[in-house]
Amino acid sequence: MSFVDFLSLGPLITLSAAGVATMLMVAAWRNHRIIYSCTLIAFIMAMMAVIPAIKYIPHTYPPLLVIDEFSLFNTGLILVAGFIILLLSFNYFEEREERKEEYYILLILATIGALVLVVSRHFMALFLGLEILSISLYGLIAYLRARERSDEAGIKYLMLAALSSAFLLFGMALVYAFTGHMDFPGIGAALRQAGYLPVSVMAGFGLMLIGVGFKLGIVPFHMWAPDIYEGAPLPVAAFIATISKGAILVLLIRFYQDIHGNDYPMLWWMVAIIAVASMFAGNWLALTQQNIKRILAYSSIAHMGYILVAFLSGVQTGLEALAFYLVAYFITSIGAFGVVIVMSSSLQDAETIADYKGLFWRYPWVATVFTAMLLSLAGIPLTAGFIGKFYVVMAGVNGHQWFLLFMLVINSVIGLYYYIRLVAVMFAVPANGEQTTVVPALPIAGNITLVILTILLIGLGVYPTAMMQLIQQMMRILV
Amino acid sequence: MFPALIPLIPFVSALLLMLGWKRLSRIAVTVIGCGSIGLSAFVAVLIAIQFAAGGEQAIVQHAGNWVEAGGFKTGFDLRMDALSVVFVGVITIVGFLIHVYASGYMHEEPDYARFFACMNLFVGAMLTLVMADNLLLLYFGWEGVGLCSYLLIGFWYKDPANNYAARKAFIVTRVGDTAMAIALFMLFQFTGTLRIPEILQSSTHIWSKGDPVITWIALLLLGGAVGKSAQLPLQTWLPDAMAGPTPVSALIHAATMVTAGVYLIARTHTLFELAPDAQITTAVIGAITLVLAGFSALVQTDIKRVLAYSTVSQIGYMFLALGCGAWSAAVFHFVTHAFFKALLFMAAGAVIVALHHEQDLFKMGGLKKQLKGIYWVFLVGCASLAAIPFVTAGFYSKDQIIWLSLSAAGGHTAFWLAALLGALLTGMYTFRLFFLVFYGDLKTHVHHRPGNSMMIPLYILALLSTIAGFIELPHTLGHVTLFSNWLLPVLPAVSVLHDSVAMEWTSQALSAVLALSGIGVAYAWVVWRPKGMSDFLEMPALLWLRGFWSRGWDFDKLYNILLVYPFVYLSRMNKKDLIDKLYTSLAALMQWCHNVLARTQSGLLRWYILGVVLGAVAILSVLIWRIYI
Amino acid sequence: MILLVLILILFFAALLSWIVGVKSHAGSRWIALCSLLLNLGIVTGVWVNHPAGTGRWWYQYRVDWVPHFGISLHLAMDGLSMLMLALTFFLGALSVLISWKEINSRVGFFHFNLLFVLCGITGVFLTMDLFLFYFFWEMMLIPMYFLIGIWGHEHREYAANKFFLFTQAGGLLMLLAILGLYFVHAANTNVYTFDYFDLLNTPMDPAMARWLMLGFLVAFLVKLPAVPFHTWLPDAHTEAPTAGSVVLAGLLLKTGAYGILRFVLPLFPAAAADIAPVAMLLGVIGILYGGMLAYAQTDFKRLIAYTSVSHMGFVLLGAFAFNEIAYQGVVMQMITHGISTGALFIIAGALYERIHTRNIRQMGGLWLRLPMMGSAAMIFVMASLGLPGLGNFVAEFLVLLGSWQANHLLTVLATIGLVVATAYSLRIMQKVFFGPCDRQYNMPDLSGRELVIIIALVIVICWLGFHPQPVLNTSQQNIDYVVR
Amino acid sequence: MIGPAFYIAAAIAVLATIMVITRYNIMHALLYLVVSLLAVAVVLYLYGAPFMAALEVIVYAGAIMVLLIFFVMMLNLGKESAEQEKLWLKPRIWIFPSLLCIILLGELVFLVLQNHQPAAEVKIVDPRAVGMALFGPYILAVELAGMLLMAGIVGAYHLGRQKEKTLHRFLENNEL
Amino acid sequence: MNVHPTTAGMLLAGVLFVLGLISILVRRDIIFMLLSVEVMLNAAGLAFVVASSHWGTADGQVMFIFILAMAAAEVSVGLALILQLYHQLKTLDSDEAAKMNG
Repeated sequence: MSFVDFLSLGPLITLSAAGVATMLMVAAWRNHRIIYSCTLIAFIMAMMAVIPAIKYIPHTYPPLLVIDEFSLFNTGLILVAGFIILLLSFNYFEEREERKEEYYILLILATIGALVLVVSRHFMALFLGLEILSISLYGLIAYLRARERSDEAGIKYLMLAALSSAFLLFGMALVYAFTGHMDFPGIGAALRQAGYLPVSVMAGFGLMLIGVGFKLGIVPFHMWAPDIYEGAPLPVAAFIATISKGAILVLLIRFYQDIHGNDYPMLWWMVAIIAVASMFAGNWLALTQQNIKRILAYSSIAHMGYILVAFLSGVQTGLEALAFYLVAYFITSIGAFGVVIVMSSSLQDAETIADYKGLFWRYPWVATVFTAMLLSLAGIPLTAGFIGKFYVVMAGVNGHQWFLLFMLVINSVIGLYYYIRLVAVMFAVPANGEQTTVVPALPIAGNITLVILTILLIGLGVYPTAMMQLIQQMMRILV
Repeated sequence: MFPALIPLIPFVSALLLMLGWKRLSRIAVTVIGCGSIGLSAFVAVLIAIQFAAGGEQAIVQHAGNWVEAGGFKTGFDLRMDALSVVFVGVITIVGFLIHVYASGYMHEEPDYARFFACMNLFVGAMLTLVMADNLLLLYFGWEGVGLCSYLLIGFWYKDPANNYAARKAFIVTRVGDTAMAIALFMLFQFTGTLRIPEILQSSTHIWSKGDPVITWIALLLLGGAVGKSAQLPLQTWLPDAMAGPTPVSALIHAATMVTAGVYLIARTHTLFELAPDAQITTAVIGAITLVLAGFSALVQTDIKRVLAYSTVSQIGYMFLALGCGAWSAAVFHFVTHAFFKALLFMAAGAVIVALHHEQDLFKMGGLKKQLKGIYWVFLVGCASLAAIPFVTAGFYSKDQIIWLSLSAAGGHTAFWLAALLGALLTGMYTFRLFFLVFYGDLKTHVHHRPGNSMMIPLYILALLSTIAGFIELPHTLGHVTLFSNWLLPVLPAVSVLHDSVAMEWTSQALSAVLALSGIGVAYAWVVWRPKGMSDFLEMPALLWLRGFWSRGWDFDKLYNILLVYPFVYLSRMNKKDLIDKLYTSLAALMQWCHNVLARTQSGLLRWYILGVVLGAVAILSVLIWRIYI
Repeated sequence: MILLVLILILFFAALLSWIVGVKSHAGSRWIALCSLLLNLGIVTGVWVNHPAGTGRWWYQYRVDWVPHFGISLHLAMDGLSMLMLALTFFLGALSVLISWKEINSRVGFFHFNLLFVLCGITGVFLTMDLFLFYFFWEMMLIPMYFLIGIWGHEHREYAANKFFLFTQAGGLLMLLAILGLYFVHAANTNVYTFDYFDLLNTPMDPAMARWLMLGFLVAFLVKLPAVPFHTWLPDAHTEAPTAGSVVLAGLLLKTGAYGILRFVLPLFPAAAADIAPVAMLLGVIGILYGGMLAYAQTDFKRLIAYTSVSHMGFVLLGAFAFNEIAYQGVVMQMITHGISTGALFIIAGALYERIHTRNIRQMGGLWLRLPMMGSAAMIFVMASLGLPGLGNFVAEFLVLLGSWQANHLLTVLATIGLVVATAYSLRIMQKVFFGPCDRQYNMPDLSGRELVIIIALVIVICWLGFHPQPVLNTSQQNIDYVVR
Repeated sequence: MIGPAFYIAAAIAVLATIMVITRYNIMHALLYLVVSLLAVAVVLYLYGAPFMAALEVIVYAGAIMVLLIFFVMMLNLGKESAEQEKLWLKPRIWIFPSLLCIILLGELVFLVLQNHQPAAEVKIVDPRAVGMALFGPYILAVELAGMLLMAGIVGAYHLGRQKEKTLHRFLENNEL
Repeated sequence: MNVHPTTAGMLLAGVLFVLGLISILVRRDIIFMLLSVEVMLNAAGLAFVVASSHWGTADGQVMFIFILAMAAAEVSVGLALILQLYHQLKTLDSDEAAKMNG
């Protein structure tokens, strides 16, 4: 490994080292606060390690990894998101679990997995990244052993993830068997050479789609999402909703670009059907759901559908839109989960809608943040979500995907209903003598995090230019 | 002198009364209410004199712009010409008399100020109507009088029946107004203006005689006119409008507003001359209305409804005249009718007040002795209405119409016969009313005798009802044509086809005989052999016929079945808005989808795995399908 | 710059009144009132001494916002915008006044929302950038949603949701159309911009133009609202608090009409002309259907709401008649409908405060106790049925006069709508103020504050009825461009 | 190369796997699985991957299966669970999923058979080449695999640790 | 009969894969499900080795090793989880683990 390799892989190496170090520390001396601080420092260092890497992009580490603008941008995004989730985690675990230290190791490992996915250009890296992520997540989801549902969630996730991994592997094997390559550009080149898409390779892609689709939580591989969101600790749910899905999406884009997916309408068809189905299923399922975590799960299914519309537009704008949407979606989702986290008491997560009744009149600030997040999910102006949706629609129009856009519009309207329903609940005037069961913890760190997220949300909603320029630059190189 | 002052004074006074409804004393209200009309009348007379002396075609005052948009331009332009002078004069003078009468009649009314505010508003609007130089301003007055009519019919708002009557009046006339509005659109489309003189001037260049466009325009204008003037087929509102206070009936529903249609047609006579079909339609409508309303008047039991039907019938005469091209005859009948019908209404009102708000004819009777003054003025009114030869104004005006309906260029024997039949009916119902009220046994106690404020206007009107006829005498009787000469600059003289003195004599004699025989029949019916007559009238067939006539030939029923019930039924049916169902069922569909999908989220791991497998099968199937099939 | 100030004043006043409202209700009210009056003053000032000879656009202001997409903060004011703004601030100030006693809970937040809606509406009327337009278009929904959802009547949430979903659905279609236009323009000229002036005269093929136009049109038809997209309106109007109903009926509906005049017709003249008969037909259906529904209602506010459907049908009819007279009528109708319907809602609200019902079956004979209110109601009912001398007559007459040139049959049907209007309008008076009074009410007639509101409205409606020329002249310049 | 050895091994593998999925008793199933894995190891060998065959035997059949067997024995799942399993495995339950899976198999087979690559002999990749690849270009992947195992260990460590209270109840109920 | 070796190997892997799939679908016992996943993973590994032999590259075999590692980690975490679940539910019936739904 050369020096440049080292610098380029800086974030990954930093986190890996931190993972090992924290494990050793846990072995030596358990102290939540110290481990927490160390993890925070590790994340900060990893983020800083992104900076020197910029100088050497694009850098390829053959045959496994590639570090270019796109992967670095997403590395940064994932690290920031992880950092924010970390900020929200301390109080949550402090109150709930006696052994909290392993959480941080697993979180670091899961983040490593996501980072590997982001930089991978090879089936092997893909597989390993995915599995690091998955296996850490098994532990994370079932982390709160005192909670009845976490085991159930863990086992469901485990079984389905293993199953989908098996599909993914079999698909990869098919692709490998009939192209002779496992690195993305190699596959792309082989397919180009063949001049068409062999059916068996096609089948391989199809099976891989199952593995990827499972992680993204898109129809028909979405069914785990609500149960896992409900059973997992809230920060972990936020992690699954954002980092895990984001990393896979990044991978998907890279793969698709490298194999020149746009040349093969077949692929487009498969993804398009899934996208439409995801939008409808997600929104319909969320319609009268009473559990906030499940609503967020369903909404994320639908959002993946929207993102796929951008993906399918087949134009440069689409990828830009996707990246921007992803950023907005990260902020919004973490923000929404953050609100649920700060609203939860040490005894119980604030997960039913009833817990939020009249929230605005009790905790106006939290309710305002939540409203902002929900409106962003719904794509209402002044929020990043609006610009994101705008960008997606723009990409769709640019790519003349009128049918998909029409579906998107219909679904946005359906989606609005349940977002606005939540908002309405928060602003509902509580009847006299009505008491909510959950007494929110409202930790300071959590509140500060929410402030930052809200500022980001509205900042991006009002002045998206800087972010757009960044994204545009990065995407130009990818295509 | 500004013509604008004439309508402005009543408007201002109405505004004053509205704003000061709480603070003004009764006397102040009376002074403002009656005084303003008096002042207006005075100004009108001055301007009329000025106009007569000036010898101009018309005095036009531009009192400001109103609407100017994209080539459409109208202003508040008021016009005094021969025709307006006649109408303004009648409106202000009769209006003033009625106001004075009303100050006595409404003496005990708590909402005294509101009453006068509305009345003055009405006079203002009516004056605007007849003085308007453009059709939009005319329309303004037209709708304004409609509003006031509505307000005054429903003046005693606590009784729902009054409100229904008011609403009916407004809506039915609005139907006519709508037609008129369309006529306005058409006129603007073809002439590019709504100024009446310009329209009249250019119309002859634009359209040839009988052009379908002008026929349509004329018919639509006629539609407006029949609405306002309660002619067939929109006559049904007027009898119900009697729910208002009697001075209102006198002013609005007898003397002035209901003749607005006559004014409109007279004003736009050039258009009607260009559209012979429309003109014939006018005459036919007039003829039929006057007969039908005459029959209805014959069997009414409510004193005011008799008069109302008689009004409809008399306006039918005017329409007949208009339709025959006898413009000035129509206007002349308007003048005399205004006098004697106002007189009759007010006298009837006095009777009603005297009998403690009793309106049923069959509960009256024998009042001759009790109400001497009223008896005499009533007699004058009735005589004039029934057109007793030589001494009454009604004779001269109506006789002219009867004769011209035969002899004028647009005349026809059928019209003439209808007019004669009308004359007979008029005599019958008028004197049936008269005899029923004043002869026979006293049935209701008289509790209140009208005071001077009520009686003096009656005397004046009685006088006018008598002498007004002498300004226009037929060939056969002196041949005075003061009135038609006066109108000549505006309304062309009637073109007479059969200028035969002998025939005119015959016609006059016939109508006189018929009127007198009508009176005779009425006398026989009510005074001489009441028993025998009533036995005869109790025959089942006749009984039904009486009911039929009494209900106004069941036009109400017809319209209810054809228009009102379907509309109300449809709107009630659709109260919840059927289209909304579309959206709510859409929402229900979404809910259904949710329910179905929520079932799949069973929480069972195997089920989820099945989902994945299904997905796998689906993906591969799509693949195979796309490639091979 | 002054245009930005108009928006910013409202924006900051909104925030300020929220903050102040925590401590002092009166303070919040006064801040809201003063900011609106200030804006009204500015607009009136502009109206009276706008720079002469600058052509159609009195003021323009432009700053890049997202240059990446060709989005700029482009505000401009012409006669049409000015009139709409004057209406906005006038009705806005009245809305604050009518809420003075009615809203007693969460006053600060109420005024925040109210001012925020008005801020959004101001933006809609001023912006000349399609992205920004959409931005403001959506921005005004949320606070409106709160106004209905928090301070509304019994079924407020249902109504608020319905309102929100309908307008959003329309809005999203418009977004598609905006973006379609953006790319069509870019494809033809290679300039990526959302600027209104650049997008005017974009050459495009007719089929494309039709679809894009439909996207815009549907959004505006929903907002207008035209049958069959109207069903959100009765619910929203009925359930909203009085101020909400006034803003909805008086202003929000106007944004739809404004959109048609500002965007649909100029951007797609040919496509709009193609669809004109259908649009006019929808307008006529709206007139008759709305009137018919209004006649059947027993809820006072719902009845008024359906009259809005009927009246806005005239706007649609006139807008697609393609001649100047009709356009002038449309502009007039937008203003006068705002005034007259707003006034009726205010009366309904005042009645509700007194007798706590909106069911007209339970009313009757109220004239006895409330003669002043009755007279006011009479004036606005007459306005609503199009009595000459009141503003609505001028508007409707011009619309019909204009549309007659375009389509005889539809105009005749629309004119029949006047008869229907008479039926339902008079029904209001009859059921509410006339008839026997079976209950012993003891309630005050209009208070001083209410009197001020009503008199202001009466003066304006009469002024518009007798002397509409200033308004017509102001909109004239704009219309010359539209008609071409 | 595709000779009798392959067919026999493949047949054993498939049959053993069928036995695995039809057994009621988990121990039996596990043992059949070991057989299946051994047969697969033969196939691997035939396909020129002797090192993989060895790993299959050592790691899969040896380590992982033993872990499972040990686990099953720890939980002491005996007759009861076999009975239960019998109850659950009714045709009504398995027929539809099996049909579905067979459709899937059919599709897979169909798609794989569409391959028209020229037939090539099996190439033997000796352990040295594998080692060279593993510690050459794929060294980073090996490190990542280390991370993977670390995640597995930490996860298993955290989750496997028994909660005192639960343990107590568990002991109580099972009367060990 | 000239059987394409790669195809034959792939078919074998496919059959094993689907057998594992059937098992995971019809079984309710969680340990059985875990077992079935292992069968499927093994089948995928086999497919890699077959492919590797077709191209004569080591990549497939390297992948096989990683699959082994992953399977081991999977099983260890899985068993730990199953243990927890067993403590909680007193059964290995996966249908019992369905507290969350809707």
